[in-house]
Amino acid sequence: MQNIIWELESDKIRKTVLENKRLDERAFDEYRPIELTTNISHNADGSCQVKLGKTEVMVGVKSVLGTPYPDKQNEGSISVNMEFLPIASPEFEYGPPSSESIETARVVDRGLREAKALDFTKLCIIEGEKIWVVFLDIYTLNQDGNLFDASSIGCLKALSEAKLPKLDENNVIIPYEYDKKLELKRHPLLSTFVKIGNSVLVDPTLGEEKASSARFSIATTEDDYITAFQKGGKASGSFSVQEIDQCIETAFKRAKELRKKFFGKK
Amino acid sequence: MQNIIWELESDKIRKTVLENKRLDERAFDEYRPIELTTNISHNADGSCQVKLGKTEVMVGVKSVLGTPYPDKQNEGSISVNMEFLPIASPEFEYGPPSSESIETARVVDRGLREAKALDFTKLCIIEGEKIWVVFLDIYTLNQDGNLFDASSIGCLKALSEAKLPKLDENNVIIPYEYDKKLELKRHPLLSTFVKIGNSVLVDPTLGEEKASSARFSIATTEDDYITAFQKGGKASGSFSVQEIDQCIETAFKRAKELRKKFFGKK
Amino acid sequence: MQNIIWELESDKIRKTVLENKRLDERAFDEYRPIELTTNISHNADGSCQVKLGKTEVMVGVKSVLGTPYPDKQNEGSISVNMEFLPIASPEFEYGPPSSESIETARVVDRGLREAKALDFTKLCIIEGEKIWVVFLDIYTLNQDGNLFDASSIGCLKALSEAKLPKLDENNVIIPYEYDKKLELKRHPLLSTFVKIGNSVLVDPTLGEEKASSARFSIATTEDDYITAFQKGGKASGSFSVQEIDQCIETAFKRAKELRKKFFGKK
Amino acid sequence: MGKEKEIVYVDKSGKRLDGRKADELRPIKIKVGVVPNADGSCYLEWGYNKVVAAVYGPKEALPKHRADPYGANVNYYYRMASFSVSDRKNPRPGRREIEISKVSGEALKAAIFTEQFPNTNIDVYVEIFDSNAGTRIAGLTAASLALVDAGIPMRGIVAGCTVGKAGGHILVDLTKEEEDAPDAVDIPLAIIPETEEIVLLQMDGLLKKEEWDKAVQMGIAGCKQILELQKKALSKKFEGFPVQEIASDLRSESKKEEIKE
Amino acid sequence: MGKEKEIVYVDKSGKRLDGRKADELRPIKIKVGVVPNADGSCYLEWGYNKVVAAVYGPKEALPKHRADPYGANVNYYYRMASFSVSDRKNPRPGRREIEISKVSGEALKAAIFTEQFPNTNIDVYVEIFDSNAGTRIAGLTAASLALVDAGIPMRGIVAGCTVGKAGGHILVDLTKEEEDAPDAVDIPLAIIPETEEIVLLQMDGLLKKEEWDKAVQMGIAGCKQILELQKKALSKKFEGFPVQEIASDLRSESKKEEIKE
Amino acid sequence: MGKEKEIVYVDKSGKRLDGRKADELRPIKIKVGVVPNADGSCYLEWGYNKVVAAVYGPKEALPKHRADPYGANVNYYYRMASFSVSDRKNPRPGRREIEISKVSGEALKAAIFTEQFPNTNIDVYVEIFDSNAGTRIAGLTAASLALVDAGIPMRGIVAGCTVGKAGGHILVDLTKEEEDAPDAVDIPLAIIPETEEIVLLQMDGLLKKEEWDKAVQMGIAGCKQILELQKKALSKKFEGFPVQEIASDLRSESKKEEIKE
Repeated sequence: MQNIIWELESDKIRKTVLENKRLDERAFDEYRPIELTTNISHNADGSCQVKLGKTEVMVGVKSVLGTPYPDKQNEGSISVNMEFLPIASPEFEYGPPSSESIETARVVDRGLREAKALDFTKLCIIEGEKIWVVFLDIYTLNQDGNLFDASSIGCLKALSEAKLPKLDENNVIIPYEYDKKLELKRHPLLSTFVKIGNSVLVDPTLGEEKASSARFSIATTEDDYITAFQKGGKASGSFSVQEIDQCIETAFKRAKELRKKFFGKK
Repeated sequence: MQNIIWELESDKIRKTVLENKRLDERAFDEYRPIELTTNISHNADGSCQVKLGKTEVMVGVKSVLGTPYPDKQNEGSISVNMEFLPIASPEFEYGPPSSESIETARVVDRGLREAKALDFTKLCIIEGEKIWVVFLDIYTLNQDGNLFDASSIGCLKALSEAKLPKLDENNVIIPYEYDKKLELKRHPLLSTFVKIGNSVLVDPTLGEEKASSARFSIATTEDDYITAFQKGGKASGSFSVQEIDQCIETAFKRAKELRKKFFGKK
Repeated sequence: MQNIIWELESDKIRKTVLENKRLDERAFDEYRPIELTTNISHNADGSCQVKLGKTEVMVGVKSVLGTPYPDKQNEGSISVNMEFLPIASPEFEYGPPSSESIETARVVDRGLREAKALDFTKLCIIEGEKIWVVFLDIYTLNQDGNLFDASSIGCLKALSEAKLPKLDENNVIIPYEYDKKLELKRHPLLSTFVKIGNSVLVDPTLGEEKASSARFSIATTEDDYITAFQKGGKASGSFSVQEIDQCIETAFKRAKELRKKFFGKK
Repeated sequence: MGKEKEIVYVDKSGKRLDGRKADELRPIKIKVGVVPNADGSCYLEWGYNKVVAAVYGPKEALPKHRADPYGANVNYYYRMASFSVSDRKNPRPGRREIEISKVSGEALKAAIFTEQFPNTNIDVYVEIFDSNAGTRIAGLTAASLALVDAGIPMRGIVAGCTVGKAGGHILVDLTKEEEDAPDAVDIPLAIIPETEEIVLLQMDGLLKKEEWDKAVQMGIAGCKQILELQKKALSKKFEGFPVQEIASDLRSESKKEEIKE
Repeated sequence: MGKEKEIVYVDKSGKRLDGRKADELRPIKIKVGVVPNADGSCYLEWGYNKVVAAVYGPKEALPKHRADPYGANVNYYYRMASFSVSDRKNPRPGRREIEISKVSGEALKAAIFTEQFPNTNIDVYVEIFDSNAGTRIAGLTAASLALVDAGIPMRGIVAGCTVGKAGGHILVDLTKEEEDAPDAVDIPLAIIPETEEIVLLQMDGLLKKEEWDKAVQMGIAGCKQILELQKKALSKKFEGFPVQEIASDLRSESKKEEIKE
Repeated sequence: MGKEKEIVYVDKSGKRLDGRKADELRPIKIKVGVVPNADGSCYLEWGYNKVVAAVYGPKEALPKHRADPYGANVNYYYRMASFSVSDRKNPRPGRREIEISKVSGEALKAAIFTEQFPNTNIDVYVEIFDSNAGTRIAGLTAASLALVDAGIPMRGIVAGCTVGKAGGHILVDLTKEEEDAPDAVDIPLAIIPETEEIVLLQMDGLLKKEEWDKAVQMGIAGCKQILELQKKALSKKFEGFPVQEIASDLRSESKKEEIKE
């Protein structure tokens, strides 16, 4: 049943795209409205609720004490996890994380890590012994497509709001007391595109994702770096070099607007 | 097939209860005969086999070395676990514990823990460093209803028989040598009731559990405390305040008899 | 479908055996050709690829630092694990190890351990504190029967080629640098037999395993010890004492040949 | 231990640590219909507790051997977000969450006309995003409204309220600080207020019968206050008002309730 | 190590550490029919080992794709209670338990007329509540009787007995202490005694062929003693006596057996 | 850190640490048809990387509710053997393996005429036995040939090549040592060379648009070199030669390619 409804929806979307339109009347390079609400949990060290159109996720930051990796004795670490809560969609269920949720979490994680968004040496407490591991947990509340971008901006915002817990003289966490804010060195933001027919659309709805033949995501920073690519998509689609160039251009433009609006970057 | 048989049995039980009787001729506030056999395993630190009518469980105690919780530096701990062995019933199977077995174990665990049946500070070996964790493992051997009460008395008896292992000068356990007995400060015992029609019956058989609309359990102590409530039951049942008062009265009376018989309490 | 094909194959094999023959024309006490290739992975501390007829397995050795068992303070340890890769057979799938793969790994493990093939005290780095745990991981590449013997010789060969990693002054492993070779004290090798009708056949193919009523394995050493027995098999078969004696004789003979060919033992 | 400053859980003027009276609830906000994809949903804040509940169903029960030909299965999933507690919680559900899910689902089942939906599942998902004592009751209260929002026929709304003991006083709606009192007793209670049927009741600690008698009455009164807030939230949703936020200052509400009793 | 007092596993008068002779079994108690809900069951004590075995089936094999149209599946589950060993055992089944379950189930299958029950499962559950060497054989011996109790037709009762080496001596039914000898060899053995068919055989350690020749004969003799005890337990059950406890002092039994051979 | 000797990733004569030029691939060996039981298979060595890929299918998709009536499911399993990396890998698949499996399977699906096989599964298993950067691309390249070997119709062979940055230089086919450069950027890329359609593309690190422009061209050229090797391996298999080992010295190969461009 569910499947048949999606098939009909997909047909409609594909036809509309052929006429250079989207069902919700957006331009191909136009995002849905975004709302961010921070400080949604007094138990989290930082948190953010994201509404991207009807897509909604909750992100919380918790920093815990850990030991450094052998090859990075003076660096702390981050860990991004994502749970596709069944609250958000009849297609989600509890259990081991799906490959989709793992992919999303890992793309967001690498996006922050490899872009060096944080100075990881500032997460070191005692070299070779004690570090902060900053957990970012993403929970879906409503799935209407493009969980990638909603998660990306939610994590960045929650991080930008997060404080490290205060430690006592024995380096034990003092509950509900906080130290300095985490400082962001860069603000990488992800932009996700899908291909429907020969058109490339930014910020797909769930219906557009299902109607698409391939997906492509790009993270960019304020200092003009591309920091992540991820091509995916369940159908038999591909991208040309020209299409990717077009996506890169849109991604830079869009990320700049979002950084201005939500992170006060000019 | 199984289900149809139980349906017929349930109908019969409900009709009998309407006539103020039980299939096995007990009064509504009458327990089945209980037998306890201790010292059933020379590898356990304490053990008890319980027969409650045709219901049968085995309980064993094993104390292992652990580290204290950060907020309870000078206290040891207990851990109650329950396995619904498929030996006991065609309805049980191996695998992750069912919610029923988890509920039973947790109600027994809290009953002992929150009633402060043990002085947990006596389970501390070195403050902040080394404690005893007393494991109580319950195994079903035959399921004929009221695993709650069978588990509760079995755990209490096994605990009352258990000795702590002897430690050598390096605080390593010496196998098969024992130290002092665990000392019980209180003897909380659980009494479980089901509701069938408008009647409340103590110590239900499996058939009565299946015919019932709701379940209610109460733990009481020799010093006149109620130490646990747990309402449950898979069908659409509820209890009134008056019914609960009636259960409390029976629970106090019954627990007193059992404490006298099995724990030498007057 | 698969099952029907195997049934037909089994019938054919049983008929052939009745005529004192095997489908591949081997004598009942004749092995298939064996090829060993060592050093298949520069990341492994030792490795071996085994082709036994069309059966193929990969074995790799990795030694990691561990702590000794309380009752063996001055001994290191080995751990044999086996993965039935779905690459090797349409009957294999990922997931928790099957009882067949566990049995194979454990028989190989005990064969090495109980025969004292290694001097475990030489795997001790600091008594009571730091030891080597030598992992042997077996992966199937093609399943055509007798994974027991292929695994047994593959593990022994990989062990005989393996070197212990080099440690720095703080007893931390220096990647890709090696210390002395592991020294084998004994070379136990497994020989596996199946029973088809009243005949006993060595080194069964997959078809012969499926056509058989029981399986029996024996490990023997160069100093005339039997070091392992393992009877198994999914059908209703058994062995007489005489049949086992016959197997023991063949096992000694065959292991001697293999030790000569692959381990330079006269 | 004896040297620690003793906490006064209710002061001479009858005020608790956070200024509430013994029978006064924390501030509560409820909004019905917050998850577009769900058949019914509810967002609820109760003090610091923050809950989202969503209902999917009734839908065909799969696998079929777990379907009940006499009525719907009610599958209740209570879960806590990793960041909803002081120490980060392992995301996998623990034994506590499994037990709470079981008794909460059984409580709701007592109120649902399950027999109208044989061979179906009604899945109720409750996620706690922030916590400070009383989350299971907050979750159950929200779930009950999500069921109504999903159009599932019920004998009555389930309303819950925790009652307990701290520092020798019987109090409703304990905070985390009160729950940590050395003599604390915690009694999660849920009823169908119209009939005062008890559908959920748990308790741990050391409680005298007389204390229970007092506690249950205060608890029932608390549940009835909750019911009023639940009804108000439903009427906001179903009167078609553009609901932005429903803030019910319980402190003033509860004063009115006191007078009524 | 060399300074440790050397243990004498068999003294000059032929006595082992616990006073038994080389071919003498530990005391054994057997009671058939102990689990009311099961189709067949057996309780067995063998020295310190304590075992309960229960059989459910034959019953329809589910899921269907795992059913065998040529005969019953025999699913054997050997498990140890957490408190049945010196260090508390993790309740999840380990690799050792999975392997023992596999070979034990295969041993029983060799004795069952499985072909009479196509597309069914026969589930055999064996739980060890106390242990001191030889539990797999104790479990298999009990399981064999539980199958008879369940009325499942068999070509013969499966009887098991461990045989092995300690301190250079070939001994039956080793204790834990004997199994810990530096030269210990452990040989779990099970046969259908009437035909002397070997249905279970495992071995680890260093054993010469001549030692095996001696061991297998002692093991078979041990199995035959076990068979007599099994038969006695069955006749007690099936003669309709009110069975309270069947204590068979094996020390006297085994003497009789010695004479017979 | 600053005191460490700085590594020169490309020397003045244009040579990399292992002597290759910027656009030169490591030595590659390919052999098609190595797993007798599989429907198609391939063994591939790429530098130190060693991969076996096998394909089973198309076969009926089970369970049925996961079958796709519009075409075959492509299930790709990328796994690393425990001994294939410097520190022993836990045998259970990690999140990295799951993600790589997902994007690799999606890349292959773009090349397969899946619509010809509704309601079936095509299972692709890729096992890494030795590794030194670039295993996902090595696996995908081998898997593509295993599909051809299995006779599965494709729009084109998928060919992959890693491209990236180390020490400020854009390089193809990075080694582990190059991947560990402080400024390293790793770009796994796979295309259908005939049409230059990009079917797999990932990237992490800090890359300027101009660098990407250069990288993608070098990557595509690398993929085209790979395609030639893939074709050669296939023709060896399918011309019926007794294939023992196909050693392609890429260093000489790649020189020819340079001239062509």
